[in-house]
Amino acid sequence: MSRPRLIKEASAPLPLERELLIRIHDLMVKARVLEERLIQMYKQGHGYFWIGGPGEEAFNVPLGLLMKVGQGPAYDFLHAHYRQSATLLAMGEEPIGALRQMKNTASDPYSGGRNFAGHFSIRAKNVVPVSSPIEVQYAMAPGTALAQKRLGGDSITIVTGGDAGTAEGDFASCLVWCSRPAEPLPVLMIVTNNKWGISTSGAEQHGEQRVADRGRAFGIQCKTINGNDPVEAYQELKEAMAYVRKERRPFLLEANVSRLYGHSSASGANLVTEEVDCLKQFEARLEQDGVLTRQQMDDTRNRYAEEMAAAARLVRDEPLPAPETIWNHIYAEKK
Amino acid sequence: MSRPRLIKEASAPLPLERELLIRIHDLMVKARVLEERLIQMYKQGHGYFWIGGPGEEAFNVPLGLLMKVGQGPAYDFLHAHYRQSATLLAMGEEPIGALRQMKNTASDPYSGGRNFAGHFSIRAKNVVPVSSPIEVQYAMAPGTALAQKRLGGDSITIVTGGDAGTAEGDFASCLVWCSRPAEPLPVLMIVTNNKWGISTSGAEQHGEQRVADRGRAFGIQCKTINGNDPVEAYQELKEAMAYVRKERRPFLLEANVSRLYGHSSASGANLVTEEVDCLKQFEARLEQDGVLTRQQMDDTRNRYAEEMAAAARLVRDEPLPAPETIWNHIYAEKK
Amino acid sequence: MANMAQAIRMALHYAEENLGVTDIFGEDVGAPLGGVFTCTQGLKTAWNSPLDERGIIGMAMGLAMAGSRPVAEIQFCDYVYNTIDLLKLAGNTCWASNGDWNMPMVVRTPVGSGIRGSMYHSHSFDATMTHIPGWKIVMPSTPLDAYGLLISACQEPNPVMFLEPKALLRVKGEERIPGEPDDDRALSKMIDAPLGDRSQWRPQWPNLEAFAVPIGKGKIVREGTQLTVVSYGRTLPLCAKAAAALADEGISAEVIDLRSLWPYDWEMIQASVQKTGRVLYVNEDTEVTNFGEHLVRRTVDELFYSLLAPPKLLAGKFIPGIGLADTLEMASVPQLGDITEAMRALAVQQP
Amino acid sequence: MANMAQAIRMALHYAEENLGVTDIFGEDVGAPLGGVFTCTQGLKTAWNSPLDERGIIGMAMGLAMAGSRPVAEIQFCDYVYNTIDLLKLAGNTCWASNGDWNMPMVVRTPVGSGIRGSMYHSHSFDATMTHIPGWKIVMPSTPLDAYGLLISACQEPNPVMFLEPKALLRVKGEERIPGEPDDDRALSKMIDAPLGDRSQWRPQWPNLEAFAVPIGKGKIVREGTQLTVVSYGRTLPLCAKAAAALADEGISAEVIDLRSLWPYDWEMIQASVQKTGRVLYVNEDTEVTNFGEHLVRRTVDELFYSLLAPPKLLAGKFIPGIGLADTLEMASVPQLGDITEAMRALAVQQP
Ligand SMILES: Cc1ncc(C[n+]2csc(CCOP(=O)(O)OP(=O)(O)O)c2C)c(N)n1
Ligand SMILES: Cc1ncc(C[n+]2csc(CCOP(=O)(O)OP(=O)(O)O)c2C)c(N)n1
Ligand SMILES: [Mg+2]
Ligand SMILES: [Mg+2]
Repeated sequence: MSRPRLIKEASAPLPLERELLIRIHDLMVKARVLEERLIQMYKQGHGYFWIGGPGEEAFNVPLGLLMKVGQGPAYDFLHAHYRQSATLLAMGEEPIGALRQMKNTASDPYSGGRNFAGHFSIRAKNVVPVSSPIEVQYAMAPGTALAQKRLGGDSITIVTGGDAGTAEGDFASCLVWCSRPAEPLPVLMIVTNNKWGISTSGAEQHGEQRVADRGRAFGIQCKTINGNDPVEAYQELKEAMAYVRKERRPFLLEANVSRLYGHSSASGANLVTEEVDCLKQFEARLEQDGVLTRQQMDDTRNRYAEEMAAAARLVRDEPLPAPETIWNHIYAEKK
Repeated sequence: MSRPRLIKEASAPLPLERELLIRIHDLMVKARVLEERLIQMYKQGHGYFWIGGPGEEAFNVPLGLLMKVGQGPAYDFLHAHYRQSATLLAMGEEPIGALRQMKNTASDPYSGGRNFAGHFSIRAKNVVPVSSPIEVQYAMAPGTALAQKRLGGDSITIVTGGDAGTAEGDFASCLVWCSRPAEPLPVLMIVTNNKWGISTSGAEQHGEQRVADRGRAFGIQCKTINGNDPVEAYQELKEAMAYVRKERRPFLLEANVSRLYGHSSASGANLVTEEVDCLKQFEARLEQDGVLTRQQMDDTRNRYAEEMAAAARLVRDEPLPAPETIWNHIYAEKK
Repeated sequence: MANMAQAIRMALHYAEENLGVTDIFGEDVGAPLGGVFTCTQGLKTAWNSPLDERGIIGMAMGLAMAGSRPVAEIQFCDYVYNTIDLLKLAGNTCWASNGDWNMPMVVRTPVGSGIRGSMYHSHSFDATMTHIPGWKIVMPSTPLDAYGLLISACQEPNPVMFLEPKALLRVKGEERIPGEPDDDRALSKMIDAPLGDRSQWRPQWPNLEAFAVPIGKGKIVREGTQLTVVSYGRTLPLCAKAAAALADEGISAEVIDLRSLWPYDWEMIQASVQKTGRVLYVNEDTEVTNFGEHLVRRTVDELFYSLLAPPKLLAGKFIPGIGLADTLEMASVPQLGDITEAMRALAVQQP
Repeated sequence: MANMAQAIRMALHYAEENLGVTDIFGEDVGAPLGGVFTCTQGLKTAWNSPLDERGIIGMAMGLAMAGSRPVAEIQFCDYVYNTIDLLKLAGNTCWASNGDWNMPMVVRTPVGSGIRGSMYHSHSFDATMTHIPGWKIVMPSTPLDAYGLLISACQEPNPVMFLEPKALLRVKGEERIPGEPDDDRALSKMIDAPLGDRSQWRPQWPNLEAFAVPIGKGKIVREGTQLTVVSYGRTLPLCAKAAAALADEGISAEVIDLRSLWPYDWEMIQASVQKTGRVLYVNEDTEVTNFGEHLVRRTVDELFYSLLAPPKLLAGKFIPGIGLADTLEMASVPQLGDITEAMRALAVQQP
């Protein structure tokens, strides 16, 4: 069991290379601006429903940066939930796809206008379709991991979900299936703990001090980290991934994160001011350490805001899928 | 966390009162003879399927003896699986009912000839119907416990199942629901670990050192005991029950037991000689301690063997349920 | 008049006060939210559960067996499908125990399309549910029926599945619920939770009266002579609307709101079909192994020689989901135009 | 000839060797048992899973998405009902991703009555399964069809549900599986695991040949002119037997083995019903919201004016389970006598 590392004082210099810090910041801003644009689209009637990941960028960006992106079992698989836009951007995805899904246009690259915002699916990048039912991704993750283990190599399966969802049996199934003595599996199980499930506080429902402790009985390495700090997230993810890649065994990582715009558009999608804003906090530190100036960071934000606005205008006039397309892709054709 | 008690040396005197030891022995013999009779009925074609609990008597008898038997939430509830005959006898059930269920006669008091052997159901004693699907009882147990907690008093809910079944999500659901900070529940969760699920050894499938450890993350008291020793079982059950009765909180108890006739008639129902026979072991100790003589114990066994044989003869000629009774009891009538 | 969500809330309040309901629970059912559709706001026995549908159904079963009276909620029926084994168990416990045990529990869950809910907030559940023996199954299409059926459900000694057509939850009724105030806004002030902080809020319940719609009884919502339309839930008001429009074309359709799916009012259907000789069943579940097909089968089984035309089913397309885009949802489940057309075609069909 | 369990085993062996099947797994599927019905004995990619049906289906889905070819087993279909959401997900993944992903996985599970399996080893699964879009569903009634359909299933890019009528698993076939030895006992010696210690045992596989029964094609097992009987699984041989008996009474029945439930061979049914004017559908799932009702509905939808009598369904009684006692099982699902009677009644029915 690796001992908890001492959290660096805010005054200590940032331990990642400058270029990486800037890259992380850039992606965090990009993801935040994307989510804000999606919320705006919803509020302006250009989409029926919003759900997404503002508040999780500090964790999700490093995750995407550290993944081995490609198609098939030689690359990492991502079984994500619906707050993962920052990871997708860090994996190289263009934001306009998310806007198209929000507007349910025929051009939506993830579902052709069929599924909700944030429900990514990219076979070419091993992003398994995000589906709305909570926690089912934990039941499937051992399958992609088994194929990876068989192949050899160092690719891994990453599965993410929220804290409330760990009450579903599938979370436990994943623990069991990943730690079978006959065949331990290279799965990085992630729980992004924002302390809420819609309106229900985890404090009433969960007797666990830390969700991550649930791995211990199975001999699974586990850790709880501050997911609001991108530096800690990067380092811890890197270490956990290295372990899974090398040992071909599971790791359970819990990241404490914020839910900055509430659960979804169903709960209003308004900014929650009581929660830690990871981006604000990170920017303060970047400025303090002289990595970036306020001006530079503002420029970045403005540039993305303009880009997203332009993209949203483009998407606005794109056609919806035609009614008869409901009959397409019920089955795959033999190749 | 209570510290593991030192297991008494076999040479130390038995720490329970003589009368209780004799009562436990009597019930263990009775249960064993019942199961042997059921197996014989199966082999002679007087039943389609046998499954039951020979090898678990040392644990199951004390469990039944310690229960608060009666109807409704003021009494203990038992959500059992299919190896619990010894518990039922210890709760005061007559063995002929089990024979009737084996022979699926109309007179079967547990299901009217509808369900398999070992599938008890007695509303008057809070024995919830045993159903074949593994582990569902763990999903229901929190419900009876909540009603009991509301009522006040010291009644508790007991739920039992096998080791392999803990891989089902319902086992985890029970841990979650019993340990909710908003409403912890008086549930004694029991796992009888015989190290097998049909033909599959737990060693390949379960990464847990002890199943009981799964309670720890939830702050649930937990312990693993030797279920082959009726004295240890009695004492540990008593302690665990006292905790649940008083604290109104869950306890997870794992008992290591034997599977003396294999999984069921589907695997032959033949005596397995490699496993510890709790009854033999206990008898040796009773004899050594001068609690009972070999002769006395043989007499007990012979008496029960005759009783069961007589009961089996009686049951043999009882009628099957009439075809049209399939329409009975689809619904309960309003009272 | 109250909308259906308010009617459900009032029925649950009535049941808490008068019928021994002890637990109203599910995900986000308790304070502060009171249900994603507001159906459980302000109820004294409402509480929030873990995010675990199997746990929810299991909890209800345990409570029912211990003599409590639970009303459990599955937030959307789209999320009930990992509990089918438990629902089957709840439905067979009385039978399996040869009548020894029973399961007085109610499960409520919103069903159907109509809110652009995409693949996982648009499911229907009537087909899957009607295949599970041992349950009673109801699905109101008006607030008053919702009120009366839920009160009946809370008096049942058997498990009852209460399906809430989500497209109708916010539609106001045309009939008064016994006890509700005259003024809608007054009612809202009394029982709707305020926006913002609700920690101090308590509802003021009107003086509600007993009113039970018996399970198993349909309702003729429009009389007619030339064809019979049988529906329930979201599509029922569309059928009524279509019938009204067709009356102008001189087509006289009788419209039956089935309300109870199991047991259902066969006598009512039978009498109507014997009169009209033509019957259209309408629902929005996918059309293969659909409950409407059961009704068609029974119709040809028992009324074949009374039929003037083949009995028809109009249901959801057999595709894997309802897509988010408006175009997709509209094409996937029956809309007003589809129903009108199907009725017209049936009315005029000649061999 | 091989029985159905052996045929399945041989098809799986063929698929491991030739079709890229990588994982055959489930509870007790690997050594030493090789499946509770022996269907997976001696297979090189067979392995034992934890006791967790959701994990089994999830594992299959993950493997399929990663380019492996899994064949998962649910030990009895009675235990599949906590995975319906996952089956739905497997069936909608291609559609939800607009064709980006597909799910080449096979799930095998024994179904139906016939072994005095009581409440939880007697379930049918055809009604529930045919309501789930995106799957192909097959159910053989002979060893050769089991062999050929399983080979087709292992070549499918889509999820396939392979239903095994457990009453027929030990029945020997009347047709030779391409490659199986002439002598049954020789076959048994080669591929059946010995009793007792099996740790050293290895099967000797015959030189099996490719043989695929296309999914979606039925089979006329007996030609006839006066009525059509459509069935599958356990009840199919009973239908054939009944038809043979009725032939002596001068009643000529055509018997169709549907084999594939989805997609199914409507052309074959249609042609037969147009010829006979009478049709009886037989299966043993409970009869409310039953797949046979879909077939009845389609029949009246498309063939109403060709019918000489109402189309009939003979299915399992709508009760919560199949009871253990012989009397109960016999009364709950169609037996030979019931089928013969239903056929006779339909053949002679006049308005
Ligand atoms: C199986 C299932 N049940 C219920 C829902 C409705 N639902 C959507 S999100 C959510 C809360 C999820 O909370 P958590 O797992 O903590 O993730 P978070 O949204 O907080 O990131 C619920 C109950 C669902 N989508 N799936
Ligand atoms: C949900 C479910 N899946 C599969 C089965 C088939 N089955 C019956 S008993 C059993 C093994 C149970 O093992 P365990 O939980 O260890 O209990 P034991 O029989 O060893 O006491 C299995 C797989 C079942 N009854 N229910
Ligand atoms: Mg959360
Ligand atoms: Mg076991």
